[in-house]
Amino acid sequence: MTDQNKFDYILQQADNCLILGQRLAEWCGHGPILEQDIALTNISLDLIGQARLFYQYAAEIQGEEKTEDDLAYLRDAWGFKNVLLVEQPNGDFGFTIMRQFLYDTFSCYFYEALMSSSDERLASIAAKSHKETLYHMKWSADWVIRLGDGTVESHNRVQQALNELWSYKDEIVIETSADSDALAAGYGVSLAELKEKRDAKITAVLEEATLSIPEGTYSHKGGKEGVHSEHLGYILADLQFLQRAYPGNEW
Amino acid sequence: MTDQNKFDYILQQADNCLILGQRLAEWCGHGPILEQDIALTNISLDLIGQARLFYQYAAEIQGEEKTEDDLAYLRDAWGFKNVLLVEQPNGDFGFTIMRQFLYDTFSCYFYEALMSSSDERLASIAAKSHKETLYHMKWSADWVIRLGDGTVESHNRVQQALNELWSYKDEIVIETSADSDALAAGYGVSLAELKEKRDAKITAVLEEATLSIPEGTYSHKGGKEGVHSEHLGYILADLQFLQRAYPGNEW
Amino acid sequence: MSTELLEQKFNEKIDQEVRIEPKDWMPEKYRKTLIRQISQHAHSEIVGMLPEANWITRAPSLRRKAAALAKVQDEAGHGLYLYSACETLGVERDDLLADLHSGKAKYSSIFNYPTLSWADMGAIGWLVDGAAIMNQVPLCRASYGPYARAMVRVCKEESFHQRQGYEIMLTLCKGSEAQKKMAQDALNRWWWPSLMMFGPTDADSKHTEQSMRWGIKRFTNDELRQKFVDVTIPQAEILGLTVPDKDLKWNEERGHYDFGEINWEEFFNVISGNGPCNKQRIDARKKAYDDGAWVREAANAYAEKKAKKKVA
Amino acid sequence: MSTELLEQKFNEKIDQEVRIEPKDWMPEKYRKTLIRQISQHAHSEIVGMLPEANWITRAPSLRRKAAALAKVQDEAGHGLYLYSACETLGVERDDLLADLHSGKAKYSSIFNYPTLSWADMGAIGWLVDGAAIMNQVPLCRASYGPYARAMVRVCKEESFHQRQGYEIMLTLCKGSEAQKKMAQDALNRWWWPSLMMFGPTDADSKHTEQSMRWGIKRFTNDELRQKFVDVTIPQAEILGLTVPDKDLKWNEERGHYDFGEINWEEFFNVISGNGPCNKQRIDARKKAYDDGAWVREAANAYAEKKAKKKVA
Repeated sequence: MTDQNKFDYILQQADNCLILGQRLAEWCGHGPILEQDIALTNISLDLIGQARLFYQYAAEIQGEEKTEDDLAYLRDAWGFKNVLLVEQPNGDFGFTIMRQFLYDTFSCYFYEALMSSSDERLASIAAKSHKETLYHMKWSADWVIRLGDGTVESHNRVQQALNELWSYKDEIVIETSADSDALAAGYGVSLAELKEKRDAKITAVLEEATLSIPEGTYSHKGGKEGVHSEHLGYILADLQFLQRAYPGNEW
Repeated sequence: MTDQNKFDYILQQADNCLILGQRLAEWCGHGPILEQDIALTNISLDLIGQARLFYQYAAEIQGEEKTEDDLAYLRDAWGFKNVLLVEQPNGDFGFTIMRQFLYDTFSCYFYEALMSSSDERLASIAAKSHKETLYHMKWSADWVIRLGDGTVESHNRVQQALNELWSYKDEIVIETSADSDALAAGYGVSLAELKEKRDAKITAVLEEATLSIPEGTYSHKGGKEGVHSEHLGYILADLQFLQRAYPGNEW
Repeated sequence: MSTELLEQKFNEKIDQEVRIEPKDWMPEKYRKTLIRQISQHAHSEIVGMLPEANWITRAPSLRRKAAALAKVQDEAGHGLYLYSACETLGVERDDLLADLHSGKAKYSSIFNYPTLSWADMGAIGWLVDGAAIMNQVPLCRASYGPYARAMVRVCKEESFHQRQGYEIMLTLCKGSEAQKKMAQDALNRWWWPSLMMFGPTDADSKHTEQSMRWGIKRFTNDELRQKFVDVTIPQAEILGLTVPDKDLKWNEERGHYDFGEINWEEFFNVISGNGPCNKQRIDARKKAYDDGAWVREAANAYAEKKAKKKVA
Repeated sequence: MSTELLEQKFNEKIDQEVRIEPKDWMPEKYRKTLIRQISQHAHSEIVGMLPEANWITRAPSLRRKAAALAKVQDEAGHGLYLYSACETLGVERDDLLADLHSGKAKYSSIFNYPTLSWADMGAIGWLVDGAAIMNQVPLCRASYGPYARAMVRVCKEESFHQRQGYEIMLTLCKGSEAQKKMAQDALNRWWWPSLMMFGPTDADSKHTEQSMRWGIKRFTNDELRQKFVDVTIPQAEILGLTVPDKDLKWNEERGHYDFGEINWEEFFNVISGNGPCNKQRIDARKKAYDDGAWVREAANAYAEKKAKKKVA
């Protein structure tokens, strides 16, 4: 391993992309409107694509001749570094939208900042991903507004989703040692700066959506350190099954 | 392998027990009444116990020094011989009850007949299992009656379950070559005779339950030959995950 | 103009292979047949998403996962084009969906079979998309303009899917014993249903003659089926797989493969609702639609609010 | 008899360790305290089913799957005894459940932690059941008869569970590197929450004094916690696992292990609803109850019909 910290830092985001992409893929064929089924699948596809770029780079840093698939398919649950937010079950469309919005408002500013990374490879992945994420954030924010300011039922549903997800939104901007080392080393992103922009965006969109901002300040955490919810094990049982059942094959 | 046909014959029932036991285990902690949560878990436990006795015997016949766990955890979906009935998702409590009733009315008469098997080991497993199954059938039949003749809602729910499951009830009494060879060889059970008793029991209970017997005669099949529904893959992904992820370990 | 004159002009256009466009006069039966055929095709695309979506979360590599997502997304896209083509004939998507959910409208019976292993993703691409292309390529020349144009886009993507599916099979067949077994098992299960995709034999096909007259069908069921067999058998040979038909052999005289009798009882059973997954598929579609009602209502309510604000 | 006289006789019984039975007079506060304590214990049993039920479908061998089913079934059984003991104090199970669902009644906070690997099934048996037994064994001598008798049955089964859990850990620790890692990871996550199971320090424990006076608590929280640590450390040593406490060491003088400061902020956070799984657990219980409403109604309706027929 040439740089353990960079490896960990990259996996954090790679795992966020993979797990959220996997969750969105569960919607495929089951969306509320055909156009939105396509949008959900499209975002899933973008996220899997981002995950691949990160895993490929991480595998190179690891230097053990492993591949993107080794990292995605052969790590145990405790090795995954994604935040708890992205492993939450889909719930209804409103819940999925709110989870997406709380993720997109992170990832969009994250990639924006990562484009200035001292690591050129990271900067280039960020540039590609940022474009995609701009579209994702526009889509999820539009839907938060549409549902929040739609009918009484949609308002209540998306407010409920917001209440439930509120304590999961900050883990992603709480620094781990990988985050602070990455910042210090010049290839990482300042989560403190990011959080300010992000919070402003969240507040603006929620206000336009006529939603009430929950009061709680408690934040669930653990995912970035490999301590997950009970959901992740089931996600990985499906995701990894074939690779586990038939090890060492080409697919 | 000393006797391929006997091996296949035993797996049919072993797999029925395992997969239905697994489905019932999903209820654990989620039952509608604490006493019935216990009953569901208890039946699941009995079924897993029966599966173990059959797998142990099958592994001996196979003669490759394999264990019950090799048979349960390391076969692929197409190697499983359970009927489609037992892999159907739990649905609501009424659906689970009806699925159980349609299985118990088979297994009870199956074990009753298998007690006269020329194979002493099978006869003895059957004797033990028959006692358990008598209790299961009493429980599921009582609940079919209670729900069928309970409220309008419960009647409709359990009628709906009956309608949906009707085309899954006969695969289990349609002879495969393993069934007919087993009967000819003297260690198997006559499914034709069994079906008569079973149908009479089903009719009697459904009548007492004030349920309408569906008219359809079409029967889904495939499970006994390894052609399953899409559900089995997901069942096995969970069931087998640890053994697949960490092969060759003791647990 | 009298109806007879209109009909005569319509028939002349058909004969001269001039495209019929939405605003052109057309016989009511032509319109109805087109709605039935196009909507059935659209429904097939969206129901057809389900068996493949079933393996996305379990795709064995990230590359395959991405490809599977892209493929199913394409199918949703095809559904969109085709519903749009249908709407040019004066029906609403919601009404078409209602017919799908009630069972009044059909979709391709092939999607009532389950996807039981990863190899099914290969077999579906290779065989099912392969058969679909055979059926669909001639429709790029269909007499109704919006339909023909939709089919051009559909066919382009379908042949990409077909190659992708074949490549999955190829990878499996070059792989481990278990992978080869998986591939053979998939071929065993999908072969006959794929042949059934061309519909009943010409003798039993009730719509063929009129549809061919109208230029919305270009070859008979049996012609297309034969073509599919002739193209596919050599592909199976390259894979090293055995086609599950003991009567299959090259007929030097005909210059075609002879093949065994299709189990029409199974075919009609599946069509009439007794396929392995009919209920599961329609339930999934209905659930998606019903669970989405509040979302569609919210979107409409919001759009109305916005429109009002603009006026005010 | 005057209330004072009744209270005096009650206190005499307590002092003489004579059991109080349902029909005996008892102070209202004693009754309320018992209802709170016993129902909290009953709720802990049924909420406690959930984290372990989470691994039944994924148990790594049939033997372990059967044992896990049996164990969770036992917990449901304990729930039943304890609800019944509570009902002898004049409350209904449904009312107790309503308090659980509304958040008014508590359950053991330990069950708000997730089970993340198979090793958690070992760690829960070993540590959580181990700690529970420390708490519960003295309650077999509780002053209230039905409670004491229920606890005798509970404790007998719990110590079986505890040995079973330890044996799971032992198997893992004798196993592969991955298994050992799994076991250590489980110990890391469950150690401190297990120590928290004994409740706040004696200085902060508001109910202790009165409950000890009434014979429904026999040792203080800190006494029990020390005993648990003293018993458990040698067991961890046999497993070859490292207890995640850098301050842990044997104190020759005290004849006890010294151990580090508990993170009371986490403790109170979890109690107040912010544990990793509080919402998930209560939602699961509520869903089971709500989804079961029609079943309970049907059972009642049927029982009434039957009763009427008997009368007629």
